[in-house]
Amino acid sequence: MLEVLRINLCSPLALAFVLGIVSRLVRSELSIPRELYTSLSIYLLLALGLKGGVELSHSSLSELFWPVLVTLGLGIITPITSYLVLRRIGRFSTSDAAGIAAHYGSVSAVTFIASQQFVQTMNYPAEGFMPTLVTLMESPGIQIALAIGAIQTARQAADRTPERGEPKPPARPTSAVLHEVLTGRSMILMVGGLIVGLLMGEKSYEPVKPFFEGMFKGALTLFLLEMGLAAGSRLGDLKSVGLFLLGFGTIMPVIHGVLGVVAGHWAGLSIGGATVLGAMSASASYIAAPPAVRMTLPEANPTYYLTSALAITFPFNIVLGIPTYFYIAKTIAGQ
Amino acid sequence: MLEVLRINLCSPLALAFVLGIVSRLVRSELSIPRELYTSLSIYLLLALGLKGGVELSHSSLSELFWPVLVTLGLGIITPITSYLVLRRIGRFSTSDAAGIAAHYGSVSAVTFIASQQFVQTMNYPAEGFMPTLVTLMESPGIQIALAIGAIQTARQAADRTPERGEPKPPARPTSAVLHEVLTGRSMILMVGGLIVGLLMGEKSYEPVKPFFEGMFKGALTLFLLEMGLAAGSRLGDLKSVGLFLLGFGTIMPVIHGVLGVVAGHWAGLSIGGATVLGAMSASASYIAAPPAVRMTLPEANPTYYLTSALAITFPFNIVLGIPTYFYIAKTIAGQ
Amino acid sequence: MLEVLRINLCSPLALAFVLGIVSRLVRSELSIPRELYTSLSIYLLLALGLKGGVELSHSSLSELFWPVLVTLGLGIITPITSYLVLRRIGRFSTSDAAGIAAHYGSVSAVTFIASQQFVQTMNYPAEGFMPTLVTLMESPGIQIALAIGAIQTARQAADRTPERGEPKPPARPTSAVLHEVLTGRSMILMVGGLIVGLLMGEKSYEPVKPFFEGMFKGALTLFLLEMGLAAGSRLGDLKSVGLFLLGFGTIMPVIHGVLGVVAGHWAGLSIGGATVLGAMSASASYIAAPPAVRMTLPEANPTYYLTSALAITFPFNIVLGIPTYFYIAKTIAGQ
Amino acid sequence: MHTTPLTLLTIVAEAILKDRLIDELTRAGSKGYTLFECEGSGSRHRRVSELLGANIKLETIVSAAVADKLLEVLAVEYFPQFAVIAYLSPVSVIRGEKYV
Amino acid sequence: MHTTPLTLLTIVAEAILKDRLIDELTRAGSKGYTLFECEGSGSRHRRVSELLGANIKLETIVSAAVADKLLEVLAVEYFPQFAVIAYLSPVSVIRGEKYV
Amino acid sequence: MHTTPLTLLTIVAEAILKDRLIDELTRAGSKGYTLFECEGSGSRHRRVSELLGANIKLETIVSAAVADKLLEVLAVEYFPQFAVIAYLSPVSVIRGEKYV
Ligand SMILES: Nc1ncnc2c1ncn2[C@@H]1O[C@H](COP(=O)(O)O)[C@@H](O)[C@H]1O
Ligand SMILES: Nc1ncnc2c1ncn2[C@@H]1O[C@H](COP(=O)(O)O)[C@@H](O)[C@H]1O
Ligand SMILES: Nc1ncnc2c1ncn2[C@@H]1O[C@H](COP(=O)(O)O)[C@@H](O)[C@H]1O
Ligand code: NA
Ligand code: NA
Ligand code: NA
Repeated sequence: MLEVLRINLCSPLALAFVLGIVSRLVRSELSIPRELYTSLSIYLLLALGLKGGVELSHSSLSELFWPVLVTLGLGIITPITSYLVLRRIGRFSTSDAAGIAAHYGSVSAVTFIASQQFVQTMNYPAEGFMPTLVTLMESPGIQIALAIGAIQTARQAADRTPERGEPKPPARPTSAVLHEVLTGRSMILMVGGLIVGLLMGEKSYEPVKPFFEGMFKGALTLFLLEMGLAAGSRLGDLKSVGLFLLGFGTIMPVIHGVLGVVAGHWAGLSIGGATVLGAMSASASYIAAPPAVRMTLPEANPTYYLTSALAITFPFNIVLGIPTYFYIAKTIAGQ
Repeated sequence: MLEVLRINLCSPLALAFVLGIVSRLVRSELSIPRELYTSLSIYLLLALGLKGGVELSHSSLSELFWPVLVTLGLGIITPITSYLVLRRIGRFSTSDAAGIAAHYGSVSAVTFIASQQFVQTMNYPAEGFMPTLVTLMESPGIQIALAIGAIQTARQAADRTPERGEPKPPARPTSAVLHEVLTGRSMILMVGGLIVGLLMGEKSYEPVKPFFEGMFKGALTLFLLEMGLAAGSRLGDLKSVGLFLLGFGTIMPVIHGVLGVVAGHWAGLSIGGATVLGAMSASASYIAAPPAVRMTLPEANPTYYLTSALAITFPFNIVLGIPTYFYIAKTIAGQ
Repeated sequence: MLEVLRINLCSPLALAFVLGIVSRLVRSELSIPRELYTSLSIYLLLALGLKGGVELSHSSLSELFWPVLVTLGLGIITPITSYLVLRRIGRFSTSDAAGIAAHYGSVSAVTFIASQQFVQTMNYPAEGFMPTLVTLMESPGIQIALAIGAIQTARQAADRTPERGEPKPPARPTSAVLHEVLTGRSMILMVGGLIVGLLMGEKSYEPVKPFFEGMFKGALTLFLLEMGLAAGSRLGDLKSVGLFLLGFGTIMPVIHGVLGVVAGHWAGLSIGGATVLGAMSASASYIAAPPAVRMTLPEANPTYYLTSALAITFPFNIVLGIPTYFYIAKTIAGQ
Repeated sequence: MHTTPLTLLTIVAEAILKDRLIDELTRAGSKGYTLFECEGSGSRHRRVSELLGANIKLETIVSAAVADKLLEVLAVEYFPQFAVIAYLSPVSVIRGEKYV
Repeated sequence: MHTTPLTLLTIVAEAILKDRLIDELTRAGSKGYTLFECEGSGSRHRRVSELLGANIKLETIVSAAVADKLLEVLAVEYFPQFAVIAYLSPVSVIRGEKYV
Repeated sequence: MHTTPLTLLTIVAEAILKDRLIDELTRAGSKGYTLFECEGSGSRHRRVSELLGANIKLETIVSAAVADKLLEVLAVEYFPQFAVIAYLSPVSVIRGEKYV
C-alpha cells in the first residue's frame, strides 16, 4: 500500500497538481490563460470519448449490462446519501445541502481519468467501456439533488407566510436545467466522442491516435497544474467552510468509493475497472454541477460546494483516494 | 463508389464536422474558444506550407510547369463562371453576385487538406507540390470577382442621376485590397511555410515533424468540430438564402470539380493529384474571401456568401464532393 | 565555421524567426493570439524544467559544484559590466543604464533553448543539468542592476534641492520586487518543473515524454514565429535607440559570451555545455526583466531596453552568436 | 450632427447569467446590446469560480422607460441572489430613433 | 482635483472595420483611443461571421468639435453599409488639456 | 425605480499596474471595481511590449469624495511616469448605498 502511494505521489499528475497549489501558496503571478484551460478540457473530454468509443466497438452488449446498471444505481444513491448526511448531521440549509449533494452525486472527469491512468500504471488496466459509464453517471446525480432541493424549498416556502417584498423564486423550469446538463460541454464531447469513436473504429482512429492518445497524459499534466492553481486559490476558503465539510469531503468519498468498488466487483468488473468505478463514485463534479446548481439554487452558497469539491475531495482522491480504492479492489478480488 | 463514400463518412474529419453540427442542432452551449480556433488555423496553414516546402525541394521546375498553368487558369475561370451563373440565372445584384463569386473563385484550405488526407487514405497520394498550387489559387479568384463587382457597380452608378444625400461609395483603393489578400494570414503562413520548408530541407524538418506532421490530422479533427459548430449556427440562414443558392452551392462545385480533375489529368497529375485539384477548384474560400468582400463590396449581403460557402458547399465537398472527384479522376485515368 | 552558420540559418527556429520579421516588414495582418503565446511559453518553460529535473537525477552534486559557482559569478559580473559600459561610455542616464543592465545580467530562456538545440544538432550535447544553471542565472542580474539603479538615483536626488510639486519616487520596496522575480512565471515553471522532474524520475516521465519532449522543437518553432513578429514590430524603434545601443547589443553579447564559454570550460563543462553557458551569459532577458524594470525604475525608457534585448541581441545570438560561441568553445577545447 | 438623448444601461454580473440577462433585455424591449468579458470584485464574493468564467458587462441603449423596467426586474429577481451591479448614464446617440 | 470637461465618443462596430476606424479617428484629430473586443446584437445582423471576430468598441476622448466631425463621417460613410453604433457622453478628465 | 447618483471613475493604464491600481482603489475607499483587458494608443508610447499584455481599464463606482482622492493619487504618483488616462462620469446606480 505504501509503495502504491509513493508511486501515485510521484506521478506527473499528482506532482503538477501540487506545483499548482504551491504556486498559489507563494503568491506567484503564474496563471493559465482561461482559453488554454478551456481548450485542454475540450481536448481531454473529446479524447476520452473517442478512445472510449473505439474500445466500445470491441465490447458486447451483454458485458455492459450489469456495469451500466450499477453505475446508474450509484448515480441515484450517492446524491441521496450526500444530501441526508449534509442536512441531518451537518445541519446545512436545504439549498446548501442539495447544492453540495449535486456535486457528489455527479462525477469528476479528471478524477476518472487519473484513476484510469493509475490502474494502467499498476498493470491492472480498466475495461475499455469505462468512459461510457462516466457519461451515464454525470447527469442523474445533479438532477436528483436539484429536484430534492426544489421540492424541499417549495415545501418550506409553503409552510410560512410570505413576507412583503420578498423576492419571488427565480422561475427556472426543470426542463431548462435538464437541457443544460444534457447538452453541456462535457456531455456533448464525451457522448459525441463515444459515438464518433464507435462509428469510425480502430482503423480510422489510427492516424489521429498520436494526437488524441499520445499527447493525452502530457496535456492532462498541464491541466492538473491549472487545477492545482484553482484549488490553491480556494485554500483560503477552507477556514470558512468549517470542520464538518472538511470531514465530509474526505469521509464521504471513501464511503462512496467503497460502495463503487464493491458494486463494480459484483457487476463483474476487473480490479482496474472496480477501482475506477470506485473513484468515479467517490468523486465530486466541478464542471457540470456548479453552473447547474448556481442557476437552480442560487441561494446555495458557492463557497461550500466549490471548496469542498475542488479543494478537498479532488486532491484527496488524487493523492489518497485512488490508491485506497485500488487496494480495496485488490483485497476484495482476493489478491 | 459506395464503399468510398462509407470510408469517407467514417473518417474522423467528417464525423467531427457532423458532431459540431449536431451540437448546434441540440442547442448545446459547447463552443470552441476563438483563440483555439485561430491557433489551430495558424498551425494547420503553417504545417501545410512547411510540408509542402520540404516536398517541393524534391520536385523539378519542369514537373511544375503545366500544373501551375492549369491552376492559374482555374483561378481565372471559376470566378467568372460563378459570377455569370449568379447574375444571369440567379438574378442576384451585381454586388451579391461578385461577392459570392469571389468565394468560389478562391480556395478553401480545409477542403484542400481534407482531399489530400482522403486520397492518402485511398492509397493514391497527391503530388508533393500541391500546397504550392493552393497558394497560387487563393488570390486571383478574389481579385477578379472584386474587380468585376467594382466595375459593374461603377457603370450602374454612372447610368443614373445620383440621389441627394446618397452615401458616397467607400473609397477603398484596389491596391489596399490586393495588399490585404497577398499579406493575409493564410498567404503568409502557407507561402512563408513553403519557403521555410524549401530552405530547411528534409534533415532539418525531421525534429519538428512529430509536431507539424504527427499532430496534423488530430488537430484537423478538432478544427472540423469548430467548422461544424460554425456551419451549424448558419443552418437557420439556409431558408433565407433561397433554393437557388442551395442548388448553386452543390452543382457549381461539381462543375468546377470536374473541370479541375480534367485539367489536372491533362496537366499530368496523378489520380490523387487530379482529385485534389478538383476539390480545390470546387471549394469556396471562407478565410481569405469574406473580409476582402466585406470591405470592398459592403453592400453585398454576407448571409449569402457565408452561408453558401460554409454551410452548403463546404459540407457538400467534405461528404460527397471529394469522393466524387476521386471517382471521376479514376475513371478518366482508366482505372 | 561557415558551414555551421549555414546549418544554423536553415534550422526551423531561425527560419521561423525570420518569417515573423518578414511578415511585419510586408505589413501583414498575421498575429499570434496572446493566449497562444502565453500557452506556448508556459509549455516550453515547464517542459524545460521537467527534462532538466529528470536529467538532474542522474547528476552528482560534485559535478554541479563548479558550474553552479561560475554561473552565479556570471550572474553577478554581467549586470555590472553592462551598467558601467552604458553609463560611462554610452552616457545613458542612471535609470536607463540600470534598466538595460538588468536585462543583460539576466538570461533569455529561448536563447538558452536554441543554443541547447544547436549543440545537440552539432552532436555536442550539453550537460543534462544546464536548466538548473538557467534558474540560477535568471534572478541575480536583475536584482543587482535594480539595486544599482535605486542607490544611484537616491544619491542623485539627495545631491539637488527638490523642486516644488516634483512627483515623489514610487514607493516600491525591494522585497516586493524580489518576491515578483522569484515567484515570476518563468521561475515557478522552471524551478517547479525541475523539482517535479527530479521527484518523478525517468520512469514516470516516460508517458508524458511524447508531449513534453516530442512536441518541444515544433512548439518552439511556432514560438519563434511570434518572437519574430514581436521583434519585427520593434524594428522601427532601431532608429530611435541610436547607434550606440546597436553596437552595445551586438558587442556586449560577444564579450559576455566569450566570458561564459571560458568560465564554462574552466568549470569542466563539455564543449556543448560551455557553448550553452556562453549563450546564456550573452543573452538578454525579455520575460522576467521588463516588468521588474518597468515597476522599479519607471523613468527608464522601455524603448531602449526592449528594443536592444528583443530586436538586437536576441536575433544576433540566434543567428550569429550561438555558432560563434560554439566555435570558440571548440577552439578552447583544442578541437 | 443631430443626436438623440437616450439612456445607457450598464449591467455587470456573473457570467453564468449571460443568456438569462439577454433574454430579459429582449423581453423588456431593448433593440440591441453589447457584451464584454470582465473580472471584478464587490461586496459579495459569490462567484461560481475562476474555472467557469468571471463576469460579463452588458451595455444596452434604451429609452428611459425600458431602462426603468429593466432596473425593476434586476432589483427583484437578480439582486437578492446574484452578484450584479447596474447603473444608468445619459448618452447622445446618432440615428437614435433606431434604438427606441 | 482639477478636471476638464470633454466628450467621450464610443463606437461599437464590426471587427473588420478596426483599422479603418482608427484611421478616421486620427484624421479627425483624436489624440488617442482605447479598444475592446466585444460581442453584440442589433438591428442589422450583418456580420462577417463568428469565425472572423465579432465586434470592437472604440472609445476616444475628444473635444466637442472633433466628436461632431467624427459622427459626420460615421453617419455618411459607415452607417449605411456596416453594423455600427455611436454615441457621446460627457466626461471630466484629469490633465484634460492633453487630449484636445 | 429609485437610483442613487454616484461617480464612475474610469482608469485606462498599462497592464503592469493592475495590482497596484487595485490596491489604490481599496485604500481610497472604493467598495468594488470591474476590470477589462484592452488595447490603446495615446501620447506616450511607453509600453512594456506586446509580449507582456497591453492595457487594462478599471471602472469603479464611488462617491465624489473617493473619486477625488483617487484622481489626486493618480496625478501625483502615476501620471508622470506611466501611460494612464482617468476620467469621471455621472451615473445613477440601483441600490447605490452599497457603493459608498
Ligand atoms: N463599486 C463598484 N464599482 C464598479 N464595479 C463594481 C462595484 N461593485 C461591484 N462591482 C462589479 O459588480 C460585480 C458584482 O458585485 P457584488 O454584487 O457587489 O459582489 C463585481 O464583481 C464587480 O465586477
Ligand atoms: N441598443 C443597443 N445598445 C447597445 N449596443 C447596441 C445597440 N444596438 C446595437 N448595438 C451594438 O452595435 C452593433 C451593431 O448594431 P446594428 O448596426 O444595429 O446591427 C451590435 O452588434 C451591438 O454590439
Ligand atoms: N484621447 C484618448 N481617448 C481614449 N483613450 C485614450 C486617449 N488617450 C489615451 N488613451 C488611453 O490611455 C492609454 C495611455 O495613454 P497615454 O498616457 O496618453 O499614452 C492609451 O494606451 C489609451 O488606451
Ligand atoms: Na460521485
Ligand atoms: Na474554388
Ligand atoms: Na545575460
